[in-house]
Amino acid sequence: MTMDARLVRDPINTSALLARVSRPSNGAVLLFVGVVRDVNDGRAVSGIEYSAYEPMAARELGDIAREAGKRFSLEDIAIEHRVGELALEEASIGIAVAHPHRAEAYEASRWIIEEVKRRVPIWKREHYADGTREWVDPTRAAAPART
Amino acid sequence: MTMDARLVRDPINTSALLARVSRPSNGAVLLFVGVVRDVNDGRAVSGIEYSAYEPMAARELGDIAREAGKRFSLEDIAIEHRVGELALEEASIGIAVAHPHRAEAYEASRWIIEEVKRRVPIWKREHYADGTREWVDPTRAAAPART
Amino acid sequence: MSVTVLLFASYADALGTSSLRLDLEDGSTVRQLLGRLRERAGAHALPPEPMVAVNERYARGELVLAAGDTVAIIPPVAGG
Amino acid sequence: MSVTVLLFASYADALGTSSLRLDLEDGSTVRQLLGRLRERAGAHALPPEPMVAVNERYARGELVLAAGDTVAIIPPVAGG
Repeated sequence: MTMDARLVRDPINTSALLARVSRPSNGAVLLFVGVVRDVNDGRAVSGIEYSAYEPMAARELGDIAREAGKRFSLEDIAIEHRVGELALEEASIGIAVAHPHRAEAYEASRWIIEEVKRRVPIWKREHYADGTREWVDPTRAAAPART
Repeated sequence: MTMDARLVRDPINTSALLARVSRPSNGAVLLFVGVVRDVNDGRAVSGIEYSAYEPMAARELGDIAREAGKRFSLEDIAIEHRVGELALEEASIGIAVAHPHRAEAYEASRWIIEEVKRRVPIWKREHYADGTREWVDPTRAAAPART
Repeated sequence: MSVTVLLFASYADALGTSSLRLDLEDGSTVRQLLGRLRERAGAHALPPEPMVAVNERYARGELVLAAGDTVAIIPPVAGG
Repeated sequence: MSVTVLLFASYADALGTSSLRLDLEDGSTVRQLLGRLRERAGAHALPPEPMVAVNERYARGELVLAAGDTVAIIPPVAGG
């Protein structure tokens, strides 16, 4: 049984995440990787910086893993969220889950990423190609006026 | 753009699958791995053998990738399905998809695995710990009388 | 006319071969081919309406076959 | 009583600090603390009801604070 959630400063090793949840009783393994995109909201992005309220963010990540475990009868979860400066195409988050059956793996993985985005105190500052930087506010980006 | 689906005899390299779909415009990458389980329907499994109607199976896999591309506006898909003899914990299928946004990645990945299970002409013979072998019939396993 | 029939997995085991030739009347359908196939030993293993592919595409029972077609009888698939 | 206030990301930028101490009357609530915080320069950047965590747990405006509590004002989160 793996119930593992942490903030990391070094690049996320997705193969290691997969290995941590693999067991012979798990027929389905699902890995979600969030990646720094080169464009957001129409602006060219050159890099990203994640900062966290670290003790609380680590605890919330752990709570999410445990809650997912209960909710989806999941025994194998490994989550890593990167903090610090990230280059384009680097992974900001890796979520590996494994379950005897695929339905639960898909539901759990999706639930986990939505919870992470909803409640883990982590903030993202985008660095733009024009040299400016800005904290990203997802509540604003979702507003129709922004389209 | 990657639209890649194939049958393979060698072990599936999940890192290579991920690399094939990664691009700086894709913020979400999802990898599904189906793994040979040690127990099925209560019987101890020691290994598995997949056989395929190979030309048709390869074409159906390609069709599924293309259809997923249209249905979910997905430009990056890599699917590998293993054939031949597999040991426990080896991957029978790897499905990597990447998309600018996660909702489409999850929906597409799930749709692809369901379509593979529904229509790709591949058969599985389980080898049991007691030395017997049996072709798996998922239509029978789903019947309530089997529980 | 002559068509090739392919059998796989449990169907190949039951009928004792993975490939055979059948001579059918011109204009025969998939369903008629299945009727002929049922005359063979071991054919009780086939369900009432097995999945069938003609020239590597899934086909319905009413499809009319042509000389040289390859007709695959597809057991329940179990990939993934 | 004295509590510690933590500010992050855009809120820290707006208020010019990531941490400060506030002296409040005993029995003050989170909402009263926010009222005091709004007296400071840059506090216009705070929304009417920002997310707040007390001692690393999300808390509502009516929560009564205790001496020594750590109150984090949480900008819209953007992890994942």
